[in-house]
Amino acid sequence: MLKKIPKWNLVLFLILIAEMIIFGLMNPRFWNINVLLNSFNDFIGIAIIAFFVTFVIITGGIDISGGAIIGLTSVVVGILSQVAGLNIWVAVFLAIVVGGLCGLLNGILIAYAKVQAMVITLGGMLLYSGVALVLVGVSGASTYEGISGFSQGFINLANGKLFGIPHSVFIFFALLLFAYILLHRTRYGRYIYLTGINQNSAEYSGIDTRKIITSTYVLSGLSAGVAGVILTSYLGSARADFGAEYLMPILTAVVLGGTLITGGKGGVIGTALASIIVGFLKLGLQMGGIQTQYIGLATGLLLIISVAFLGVPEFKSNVKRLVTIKKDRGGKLNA
Amino acid sequence: MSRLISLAKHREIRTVIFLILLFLIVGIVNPDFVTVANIENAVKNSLLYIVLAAGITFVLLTGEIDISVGGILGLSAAVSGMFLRDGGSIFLAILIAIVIGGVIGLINGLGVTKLRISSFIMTLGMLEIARVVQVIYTNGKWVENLPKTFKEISQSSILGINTLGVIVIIAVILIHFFLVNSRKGRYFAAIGDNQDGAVLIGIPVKRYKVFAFVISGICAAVAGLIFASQIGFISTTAGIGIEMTVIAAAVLGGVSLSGGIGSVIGASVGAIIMSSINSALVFLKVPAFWNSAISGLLLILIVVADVLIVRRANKKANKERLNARVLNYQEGA
Amino acid sequence: MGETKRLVKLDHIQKTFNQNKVLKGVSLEINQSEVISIIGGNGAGKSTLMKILTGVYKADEGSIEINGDKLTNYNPSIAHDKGIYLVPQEPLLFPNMTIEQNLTIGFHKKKQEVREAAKKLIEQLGWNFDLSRYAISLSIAEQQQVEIIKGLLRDSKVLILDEPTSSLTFAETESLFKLIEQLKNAGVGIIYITHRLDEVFQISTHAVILRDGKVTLKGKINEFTKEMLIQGLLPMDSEKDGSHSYEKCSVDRMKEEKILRVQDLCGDGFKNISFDVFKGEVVGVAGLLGAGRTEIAEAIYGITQVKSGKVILNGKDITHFRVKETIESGIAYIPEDRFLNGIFSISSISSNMTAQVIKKQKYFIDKQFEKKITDEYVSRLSIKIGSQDDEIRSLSGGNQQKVVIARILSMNPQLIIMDEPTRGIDAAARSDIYNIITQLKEQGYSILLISSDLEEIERISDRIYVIYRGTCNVCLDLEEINATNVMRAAFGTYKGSENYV
Amino acid sequence: ACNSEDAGSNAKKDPSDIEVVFIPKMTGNAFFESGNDGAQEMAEKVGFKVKYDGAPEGTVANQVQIINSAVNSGADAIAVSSVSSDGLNQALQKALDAGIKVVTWDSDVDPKYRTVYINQGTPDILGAMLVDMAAGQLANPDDAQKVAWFYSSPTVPDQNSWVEYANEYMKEKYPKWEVVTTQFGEGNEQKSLQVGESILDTYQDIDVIICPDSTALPAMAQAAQNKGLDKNDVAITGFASPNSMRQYIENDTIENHGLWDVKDQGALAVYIAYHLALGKELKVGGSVEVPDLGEVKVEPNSVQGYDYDAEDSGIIVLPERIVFTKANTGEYDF
Ligand SMILES: Nc1ncnc2c1ncn2[C@@H]1O[C@H](COP(=O)(O)OP(=O)(O)OP(=O)(O)O)[C@@H](O)[C@H]1O
Ligand SMILES: Nc1ncnc2c1ncn2[C@@H]1O[C@H](COP(=O)(O)OP(=O)(O)OP(=O)(O)O)[C@@H](O)[C@H]1O
Ligand SMILES: [Mg+2]
Ligand SMILES: [Mg+2]
Repeated sequence: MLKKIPKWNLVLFLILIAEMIIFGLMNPRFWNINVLLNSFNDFIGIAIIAFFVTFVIITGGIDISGGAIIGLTSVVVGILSQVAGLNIWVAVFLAIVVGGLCGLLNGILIAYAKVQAMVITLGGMLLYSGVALVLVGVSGASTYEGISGFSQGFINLANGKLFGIPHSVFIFFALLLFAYILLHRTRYGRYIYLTGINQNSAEYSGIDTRKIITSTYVLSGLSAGVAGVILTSYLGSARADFGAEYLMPILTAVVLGGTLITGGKGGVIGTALASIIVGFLKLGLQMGGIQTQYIGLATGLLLIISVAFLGVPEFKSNVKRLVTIKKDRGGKLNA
Repeated sequence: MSRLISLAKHREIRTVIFLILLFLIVGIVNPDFVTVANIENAVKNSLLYIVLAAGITFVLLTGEIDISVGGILGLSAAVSGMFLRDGGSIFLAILIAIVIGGVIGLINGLGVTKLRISSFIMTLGMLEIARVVQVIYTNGKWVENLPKTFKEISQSSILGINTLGVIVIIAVILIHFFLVNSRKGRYFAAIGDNQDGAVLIGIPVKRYKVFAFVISGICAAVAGLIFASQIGFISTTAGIGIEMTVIAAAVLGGVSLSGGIGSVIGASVGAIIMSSINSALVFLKVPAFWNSAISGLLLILIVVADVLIVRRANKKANKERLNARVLNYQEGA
Repeated sequence: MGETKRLVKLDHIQKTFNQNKVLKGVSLEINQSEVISIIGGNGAGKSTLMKILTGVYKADEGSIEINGDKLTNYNPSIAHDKGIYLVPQEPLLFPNMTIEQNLTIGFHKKKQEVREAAKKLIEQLGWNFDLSRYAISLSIAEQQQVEIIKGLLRDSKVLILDEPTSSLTFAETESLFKLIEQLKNAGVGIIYITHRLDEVFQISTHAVILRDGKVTLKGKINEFTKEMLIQGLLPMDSEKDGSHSYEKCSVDRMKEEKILRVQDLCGDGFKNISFDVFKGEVVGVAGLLGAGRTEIAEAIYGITQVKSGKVILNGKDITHFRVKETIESGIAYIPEDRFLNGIFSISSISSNMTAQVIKKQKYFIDKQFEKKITDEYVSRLSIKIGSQDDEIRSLSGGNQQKVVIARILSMNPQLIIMDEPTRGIDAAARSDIYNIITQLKEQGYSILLISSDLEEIERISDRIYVIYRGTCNVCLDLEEINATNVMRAAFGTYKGSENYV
Repeated sequence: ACNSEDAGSNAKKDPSDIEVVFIPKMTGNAFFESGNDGAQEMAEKVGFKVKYDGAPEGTVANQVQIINSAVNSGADAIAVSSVSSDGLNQALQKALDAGIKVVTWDSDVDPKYRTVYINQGTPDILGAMLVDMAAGQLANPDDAQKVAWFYSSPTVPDQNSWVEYANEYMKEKYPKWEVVTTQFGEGNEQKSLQVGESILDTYQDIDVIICPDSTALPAMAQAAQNKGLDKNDVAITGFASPNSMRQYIENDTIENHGLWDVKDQGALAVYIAYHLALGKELKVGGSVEVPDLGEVKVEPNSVQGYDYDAEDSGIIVLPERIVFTKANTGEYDF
C-alpha cells in the first residue's frame, strides 16, 4: 500500500509532520486545531489556483496570471453586485465566468498561436489587473476604497463555519477532490499528462492537444475566479489589487509539490500538501515570533533543501560508489 | 521590399522593427517622444534591464532559467550602497557587488548541476533567500544619501551620450559576437539546443551551465550598481518582480525559454521595449490607470504578431522545399 | 599483422544502471584498418559500451587504453583529442542550428576549412544538402546522414558508427560503405553496429557478438556464416531460428474488397498519387530517402493537409479528416520517428500502450482494464518488461517499438500504416514483428508498409508501390518483386512491366 | 471559549510581558521603518514588547494573515497601518472577539473595529498642506500653474484621499492651477524614476509636481536632478522622510517637503495600544500622559468626518506636521 504513494508525497507529508512538531514547540498555541483550520482561510486562494496551475504545468506550460485574475474577478463581483445591483450570486457566477474567459484567452494564444506561455500569461497578468483598475475607474467606484457592503450571506461564504470547521477547509478539500479525480482518474486527466510528455505523440494518437492545453488554462482561470470570489467574501471588500502578491507562492506550491516544471509529471496531492506546508510555515513562524519579512528565508531554504534531498538517494549511491571504487582499485593494485 | 522581408527573418531585426513601430506610433500622438534626447533617455532608462537581460540570456540559452536576478540586484546594490555611503571607495564597491553576484550565481549553478535541482526551483529559492539576507543586512532600512561622485557615474556623458549607455551597448555587441562567432561562445546555445548532443561533441555541459549562472549573477550585480547610481537610494524591495519583466524582455527579443535560441542584442532591444512602454504611456497622456492594461495588451500583441509572422514564413519555406523535390512540379499547380 | 597498431583496448568493462547490470565485463580491442561489427539484440549493451568508449558514460569497472595509455578520468573531450568519435544511434543534432553550424561546432579547426571539407565529403557521398537548412527541418533519415557526415569529417582514428544505416535506404548505404572502405584503407579503425546482418559481411573484417552484457563470440569475419551469427544471437533456450519462412499471398483482386483507395492525391511533397489496398494484404511502399513516402502517409492519416484528390476507406471519403476522425474510421499509423512522434518517454508502459484505446472507455480511467490490455499485449508480442509501471524509456528500442505497435493493435484498426516499423530493431524482435504482420493478415487486417530496408520490404510485401520524387508510377506485383526491380523503380528507371496506375 | 479565557488572563499579565504587534503597510519602506524605530524606542523605555510585523508587499491579504497570526500567537494588542479602509474588518473583528486591543496609525480602518486612530492629520489638513507647500515655493502662486500629481498607485487609500481633498482645496484657493496629469510609480524606485523623467519630458512647461509618496518623491527629485533642473525650474514637493530627501534639499533640487514625525506617531501608537492592553480606560474626550510626548487628547471620530460615534472609539491627532527646508532638515533623523 505504501508503495502506491509517490515517494515525494511521503516526503512532503513528513515535512508537514516535522513542521507541526517544531512550531508546536515554538508556540504551543500552534497545536490548537482551530488555529490550524482557520489558517486555511489565509492560503486557500493560493492553494486552489495552484491545484489547477498544476494541470497547466503538467501540459508543459505555465500560468502566472492567476493572481491578476483574482483582482479582476473581485472587482467584477463588487461592481455587478454593489454598483449594478445584480443579485450577489449571479454576480459571483458571472465573475467566475470572467475568470474562465481570461483563461480561455491565455489558452487560445498559447495552444493555437503557440506563443511561449510565460510571456502570454505575463502579458495577461498586466492586462487583467489593468482591466480591473479600468473597470473600477469607469464604473465610478473609488479606486482606492474598495467596494464593500456585501450581504452577510456572501460574507459567510468564506467566513462561516459548518460543524465548527471553517468553510474554507471544505472548499479546499472539495476542490482538491475535484482536481484529483479530474487529473488522476479521468481520461481527460490522462490526456493532460500525455500531452505534456510528448505533444507530437499525443497528436499522432488522435488527442486534440490544443483543446487539452486550452482547457487547462480555462480551468486555471476559473479557479482564479473562484479564489477571487472567496477572497472577496473573506475580506468583505472588492479591490483590484487582490491577489497581486500570489504569483510566486502559487508557483512555489506547485513545484514544491513535486510537479516537474518541464511538464509531464506531478499531481495535485503534492500541490495540496505543499500549499499547506507553506501556509503552516508562514503561520508557525509568525506565531513563533519571527517577523514576516524573514519568512522568505525559510521558504527559500525549504524549497532548495527538500528538492536537493529528493536527489539524495542518487547522491548517496554516488558517494558510496566513489568510495568503493577507490577501495577496489586499491585492492587490485595490491594484488 | 523583398530585401526588407528577408531582413525581417532575423529575429533581432524584427524586434527592432517593433521598437521603431512603438516609437513611431507614440511619436504620432506626441512628437516629443521621438526626439534624440528622449531616445537617449529611453536607452538610459533601459540600461538596467539591458544588463539583466543580457545576463539572463546566457542562462536561457543553456535551457535553464534564473529568477533570482531581482534578489541579487537588491542585495548587491544594498551591500555596496552601504559600503559607499559609509565612505568606501567606488572601485571596491564595484568589486564587492560583482563578488556577491558571482557567488550567488555560483551557488545557483552548483545547485543546478551538482545537486540536480531544477533551475526554476533553485533560483526561486535563492530569490527569496537573497531578499531576506538584504533585509537582515540593511536591518530593513533604506540605503540613502549615496555619494554624489557615485551617482554622477550614471549621469556623465561622452560626446553628449551617456557614458554608461555607451559602455553597455559596446559590451552587448561584444558579447553578441562572442556568443555567435567564437567557438566557446556557441557552446551556450548548443547546450540548450540539445544537451546530449553537446555532451557527445565534448562540451563540458555542467561547467558551461555554471558559467552561465555566474555570468547572470554578475550581470544582476552590475545592474544593482547601475540601479544604485541612477536612483540614488535603495529600498529593501529594490527590483522586486523585475525577474518577470526581464524574462519577458528576453523573450520579446527572441530568446526561447526552452533554450538554444536567442541573442543578447535581441534581448537588449526587448529590454528597451519593455521599459519604454512605461514612458510611452506617460507621453500618450492617457489616464494612468490604463497603463497596466495597455502594456499587457501591447506585450501580448507583439509576441503573438511575431509568432504568426515566423510561422507563416516557416510554413512557406517548408512547402517550397517539399515541393522542390517533386518530379515536374510546377509552381502554382 | 605485426605492424598494425593497436588503437583501443577495453578491458573488463562493467556498467550498471540502477540495478540493471548491462555490461558484465566486456573486453574489446581494435587495431588500425579494422572494421569490427558489433551485433547483439536490443538492449545487449552495444550503445552503452560505445558511450563508455567515448566517455559519455563512466564505466563502473574496467579500464580503457588508448594508443597504449591507460586513461583515468575519461570524458568526451579527451576522447575527441585522442581521435575517437561516435556517430550516435539516435541523431543528436542541434535543432536550431543550420546543418553547417552543426557540422562546424566543436571543431578546433577554422570554420572555413571545415566547411570546405564538408562540401567535398557530401559531394563524394553523393548526398545533397542545403547547408543553410536548419536541423529542425530534417527528417530522421536526413539527420542520420548529417550525423554520419559529422563523424566522417572528424579525421578520427577510431570511428564508431552506431546503427548508421537504420533509416537509410540502399542508395545511401552504398555510398557510405564506399567511404568506410576508403577510411579503412587509410588506417582508421572502425566499429560498426548494425542489426542488418548482410551489411556485416559486406564491410567488416571482424565480428563480435554481444549478449547479456558479455562477448559471446568474436573473430575474423571469414570464420563466420550468416547462420552462425543468427544462431549466436538467439537466446539460449529458444528453439526458433529467426529465419523462419514468411508466407506471402497473392490476393485475388477480383474477389476481395478494397479497403483503401487513394485517388490522385496531391499535397506538399507529392502529387497525383493513386493506389489501392485490399483486405488481408501487405502493400509495400518503397522509394529513396525523401521520395515523399512519409508525407503521403501523414496526409492520409490527417496530420498534414491534402491539396486535392481523395482518400476513401471502405467506401467512405476520409480525405479531409483530422487524425482523431481517421483513427475512429479505422486507420492506424506507426510513425517513423518513434522518439519524436511515437512514445511518451516518461510515462509508464501501460499508459503508453493504452493511450489510444482509453478513448473507447467512458470518462473515467479503468485501471483494471488498462492492466488487462497491457498484460494481453505484453504476452502476445512477447515484450520484455519489468513492471507495467516502469517508464517506457527504460525499455530497449525494440521493446519500445513493440509497445507502440501494441497501442495500435489494441484499437482494432482495419488498415495499419507502418512507417519504418523495424528501424533499429534486432533480428529476433524483427521476426516477432513479421510474425505479428502475418497474423494480422490472416485476421483480415491490411497493412501499408513503408520501409527503407530493401530486404524487409521485398520479403513481406504482397505488392509494392514505388515512389519516385513524389510520384507513384510503378506497382510491382508479387511475381515482379525482387531487389533489382525495387531499386530500379526507386531510381525512376524501371521499365519492366506495365505501369499499374 | 478558550479565547475569552485568554483575554481574561491578559489583565493579570505582568506589564513587561505585554506584546504589541506593530503592523506597517509594508516592510522595506523608509517611512514605516522610521515608525518602527519610534515604536521600539518607546517599548524599550516603558518596558513592554513590540513585534514589528509586515510583509514586503503591502496587500490586504498579507495584513489579514499577519493579524490572524498575531491573534493566534496570543498578542495583547495590535497597532496597524491599514492598506485598506474595509478589507481588514473581518480580521479585526476576530481580534476584538479574542480580547485584543486594536489601534490604528497612519492609515485608518472603519472606526467600529478599532479603539483609537493615531492620526497624522486629517485628509483636509494634509491635502491643504501639500498644496500650501507647493505654493510656498512659487513666486506668484496666484498665477496659472501646471500641476502634476505623482504617487504610488490608484489603489492606496490614504494618498488618494489626500489628493482628493487637495484638489478641492486647490480649486478654491488657487483656481488658476490646472492638474495636467496624475501618474503612479507603484512604490518601485526604478519605475518611479522613469515615470518622473517622463513627466518632465512630456510636460516641459510643468510648474509643480506634488508627490505624497515616500518612493515617488525622492525618485522625482532624482529625475529633476538628472535633467539638470532645480527648484527654480520646477517646484517639487510632497511627503517623504527627511533622511531620504536631505541631499536634494541641500543641493537645491527642491525647496521643501513635509512629513509628520512618524517616529512619534509609531511611539504613540504602540504606547496607546499598551495602555489599552493593560486594561486601562481610554474614552473620547479623555487624555493620556505619554512618556516624552506629553499629554494627548482623544477626540471624537467626527474630526475625520466619520459618522460612527462611540465612547471607546476616537482619534488622536498628532499635534504637528513638519515642513522640512534647508534650515531645519539637519535636526531630524528618521
Ligand atoms: N541512461 C540509461 N539509464 C538506464 N538504463 C539504460 C540507460 N541507457 C541504457 N540503459 C539500459 O541498458 C541496456 C542496454 O542499452 P543499450 O542502449 O546499450 O542497448 P543496445 O545494445 O544499444 O540496444 P539497441 O540495439 O536497441 O540499440 C538496456 O536495457 C537499456 O534499457
Ligand atoms: N521542415 C520540416 N519540419 C518538420 N518536419 C519535416 C520538415 N520537413 C520534413 N519533415 C518531416 O520529415 C519526415 C520525412 O521527410 P523526408 O523528407 O525524409 O520524406 P520521406 O519521403 O518520407 O522519406 P522516406 O522516403 O525516407 O520516408 C516527414 O514526416 C516530414 O513531415
Ligand atoms: Mg543501441
Ligand atoms: Mg519517411
